[in-house]
Amino acid sequence: MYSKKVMDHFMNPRNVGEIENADGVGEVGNIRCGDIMRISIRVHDDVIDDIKFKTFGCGSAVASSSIATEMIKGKTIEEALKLTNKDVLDELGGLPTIKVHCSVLAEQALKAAVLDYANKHGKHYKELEGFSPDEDHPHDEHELEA
Amino acid sequence: MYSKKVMDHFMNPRNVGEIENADGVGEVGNIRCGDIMRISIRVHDDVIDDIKFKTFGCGSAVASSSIATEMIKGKTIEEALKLTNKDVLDELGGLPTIKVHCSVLAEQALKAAVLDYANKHGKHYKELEGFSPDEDHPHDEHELEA
Amino acid sequence: MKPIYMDYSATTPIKPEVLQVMEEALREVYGNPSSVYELGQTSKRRVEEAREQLASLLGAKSREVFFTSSGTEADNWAVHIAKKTKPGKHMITCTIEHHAILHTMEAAEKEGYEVTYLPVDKYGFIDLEELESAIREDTILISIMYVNNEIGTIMPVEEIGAIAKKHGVLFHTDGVQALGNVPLDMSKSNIDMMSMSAHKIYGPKGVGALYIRQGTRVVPLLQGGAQERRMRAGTENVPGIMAFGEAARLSKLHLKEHVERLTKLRERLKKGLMQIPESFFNGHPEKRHPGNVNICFKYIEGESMLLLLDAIGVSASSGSACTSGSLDPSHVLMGIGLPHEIAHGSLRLTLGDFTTEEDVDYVIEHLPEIINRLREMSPLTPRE
Amino acid sequence: MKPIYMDYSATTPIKPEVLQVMEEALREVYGNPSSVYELGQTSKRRVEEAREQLASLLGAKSREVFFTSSGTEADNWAVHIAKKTKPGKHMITCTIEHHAILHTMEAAEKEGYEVTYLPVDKYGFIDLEELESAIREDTILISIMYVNNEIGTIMPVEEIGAIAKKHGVLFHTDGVQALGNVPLDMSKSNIDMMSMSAHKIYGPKGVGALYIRQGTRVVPLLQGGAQERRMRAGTENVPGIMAFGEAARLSKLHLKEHVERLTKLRERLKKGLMQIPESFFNGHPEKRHPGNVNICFKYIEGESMLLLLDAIGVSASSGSACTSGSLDPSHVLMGIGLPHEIAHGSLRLTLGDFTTEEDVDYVIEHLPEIINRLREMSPLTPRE
Ligand SMILES: Cc1ncc(COP(=O)(O)O)c(C=O)c1O
Ligand SMILES: Cc1ncc(COP(=O)(O)O)c(C=O)c1O
Repeated sequence: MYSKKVMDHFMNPRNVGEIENADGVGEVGNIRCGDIMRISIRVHDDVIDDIKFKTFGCGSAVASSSIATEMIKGKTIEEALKLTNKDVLDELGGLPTIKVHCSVLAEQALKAAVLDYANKHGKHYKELEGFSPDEDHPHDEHELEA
Repeated sequence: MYSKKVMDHFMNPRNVGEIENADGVGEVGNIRCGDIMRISIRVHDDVIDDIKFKTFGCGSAVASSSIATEMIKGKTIEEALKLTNKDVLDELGGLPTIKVHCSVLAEQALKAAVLDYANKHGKHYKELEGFSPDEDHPHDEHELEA
Repeated sequence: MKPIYMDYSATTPIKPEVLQVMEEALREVYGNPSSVYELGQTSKRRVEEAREQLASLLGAKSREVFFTSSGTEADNWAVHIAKKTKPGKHMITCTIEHHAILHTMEAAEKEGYEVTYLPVDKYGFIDLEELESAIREDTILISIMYVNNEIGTIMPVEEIGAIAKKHGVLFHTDGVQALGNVPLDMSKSNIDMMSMSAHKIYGPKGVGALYIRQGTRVVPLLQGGAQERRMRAGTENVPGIMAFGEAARLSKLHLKEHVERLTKLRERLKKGLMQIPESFFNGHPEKRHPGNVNICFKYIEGESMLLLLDAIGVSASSGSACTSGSLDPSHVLMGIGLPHEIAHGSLRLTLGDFTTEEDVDYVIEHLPEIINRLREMSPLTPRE
Repeated sequence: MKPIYMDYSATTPIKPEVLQVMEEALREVYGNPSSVYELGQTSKRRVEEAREQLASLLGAKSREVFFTSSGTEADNWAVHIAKKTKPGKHMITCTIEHHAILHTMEAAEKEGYEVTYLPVDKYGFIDLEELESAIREDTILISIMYVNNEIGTIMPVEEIGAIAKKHGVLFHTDGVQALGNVPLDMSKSNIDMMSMSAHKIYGPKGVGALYIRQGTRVVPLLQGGAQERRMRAGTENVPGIMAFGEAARLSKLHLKEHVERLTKLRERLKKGLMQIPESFFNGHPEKRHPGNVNICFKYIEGESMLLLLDAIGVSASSGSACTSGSLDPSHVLMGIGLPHEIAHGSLRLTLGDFTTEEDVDYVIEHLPEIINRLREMSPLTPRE
């Protein structure tokens, strides 16, 4: 089902936990769908110098959070906001179609954490315009054209 | 599919052929259904002292004709007219349900031969009242109650 | 690492005796049962012997057993029979049926049928009074499963059948999980039709059967050749059917012992796992599949649990095998009233004839670490 | 007495390579492909490999191949897809289709569909102009078989498909007898859907497939679990599917040689048997299944011939395997215009990869005695 890379991040997730007195915390997902991700960041001179995650979810949710935090750690906020779910997918070596939304969740959890940081610190990032962490995201479609 | 007895009569049919100048000949069945039986008899003092058959048809049609001729040979006409398809079936040790009509055909071929004999010789048998060798006989039904 | 298979309700390995029958058949019994020659007639006889073996496990007549390709096909067929032979547009089922019934019912709704989905209580039981009052003039079918595949609950099918009979309504039960796990005697039963599947009783995949009580009107779902007394077309899967027959024979032989042994193992496993804090046992404590343990662990998600279990050699399931590929929480766990956050954390361990006490103890020993690890990673776990 | 199997169109023995794949799978690949753990995922991968193997024989994409339980199910499903995805109430087929299509069409008629059964000429070909003028505004499906199972005629399916395409009508072909006997390249074809069956290409019984061209709307016939991309429910027959894959692989590997070898044997057999007086060769001389010889012998009936052939070790058929259990003359032979008395005397000998020249010569040597014997017993044979 999952690639070696996904399984590695699931079995040995990087950056699990919660930052005490984090500069920004974002939580996305919803319990109906069975995935919740919380990312906390510490920001120093516009650089995300620490990032941790907690995830309730399937293997690919855990792996997506893990790899996203690894990709972001040490990056500037500007750089971090460029991260898309596509980058997460690529870095993981792909996910099964029905699990692609997990990578979306990782992107969004990060954005939610940055938004929280921005709100708390009076910053504004144009990449976050229109972003709302509470939006629901459609799951896989069930119709088929062969 | 067939019992040993049926196969024996099919593989080694008794009384195959046609009696020259027979006293009575009956032919029943129709080509649509794929069975035609012709039975010819020689009658002497009300006794069927010779009987032969020719059959176009499946294994059970041949076996039914064969065993019927064997059962009848040497019997009086009265006795012969008592032969039912049930007797043929019993003697054969049964036939598959969809083949039961073959035994009916054997009964009828015999009756048709006797009728021919009766007509030609001015005889009357009350067992033959209402008998018509050209009637069509229903095959197996295809509806099912489990 | 010894592999420990605990997903017998998803599918079973094939028993050696069954395998032998099947392998011999694959090599030698290759004639088409519709053929006139001996090779074909041998196949036909073998199919009929298998039918007798399955009928004997059921306490039914051979002519009441029709082979299909799966439990799913049997379920679809049963609904089709009701639709085509009964006048009326209403059917009754319950919310925790297998998808083979639920999705078939939904397809019927699109065609204009009305379907009542009876709710179930926390054990998974329907309310018999509610059932009776749901019956209408135009009700053509009641379909309630015998044993639930996720939570293992054994439904009161005889009582349900009695109500159906009283009102002259056809009663079908999905018996896929019941066969081989519950003593059956169709000769004394109120069941009109029952679905079965070989691969749940140590037989091969791709063979099932529908029991249809004598006197019930039957129409085919699959149209074509004259197989199965013209009621189920398609060249018979002779080796599969023979293997199903052998599996049924073995099941009949060992049923009592099988149930007793599994029940003991199940209770041992349950006791061990219920030591884990914030765990919830699902289904009825006694009226359940002898090998089924279904527990929800709070704050964690099922698939992660399965992956970590797999990593230590344990094959298990979260919800049904069919649902665990999806993201939705199991409709069965939702049906018995669990909230989402608990339903997502379900683990189904189903034991079978090759399960040992050591297997059970291994899981009891190692599951707590897995639960802890996932709870530590979960944003839902309350902080101390 | 060496058994001589000459009924490959009814079903084939399994090839040793296929058997090996299947036996290994039955022992080891028992996981449910829907399961998360490795054992299940292995099964899933094996199913996908088999899909690729079959797709490769077809010149199709893997995603265009859906496994079923039989050719019959594939036929039923194709008609169902047309009914459920296309607006309109008219379908076109021909009089000499397999019952899996004919009876499905008849069932559709009962539901209110109108069906045009195109007649065929003496070879079994439909008239393409007649086909085109039968197409109506509300025609939803044209279903014309690829290779006839009784008389072996290969239909001009690409021309038929072109006409269907021109009018925007879905085109299905029953390819059960074509698979492995005719070179196929779906990537360049006008076929929208094609039915197949494993047990006709040295694979096991109980597995089939439906090819569905990408872009075609699909709905399931069997409702239930999410298998086959939600389009065909029921736990996958993993060993059967793997064996089908292997059979497809072998078929692709040997197709050219298979066709050439069988064609030679067929011509030898035909030449030998046509020496018998009052014999009529059925079907087209060249555009036919490489292993199919179908001859009618006047004045005699098919089943008797089969029984006498069986007695000398030869397995053969009279009409299709499905019809030979019945009493009706084959609808195919009637369809090509034979009168009853000739149609009843048909013999179908179908050769395959285990048939030898000696087998063929044995039949050529012994059939005349059998024909003579039956003709002597027949009341229809003209007296000298
Ligand atoms: C042309 C044709 N279509 C359909 C079928 C049905 O295939 P199956 O027996 O796999 O259902 C057959 C064989 O019996 C056939 O020859
Ligand atoms: C209760 C129940 N019904 C139906 C089915 C479907 O059976 P099959 O996979 O043989 O189609 C299953 C198993 O998957 C089941 O557990």
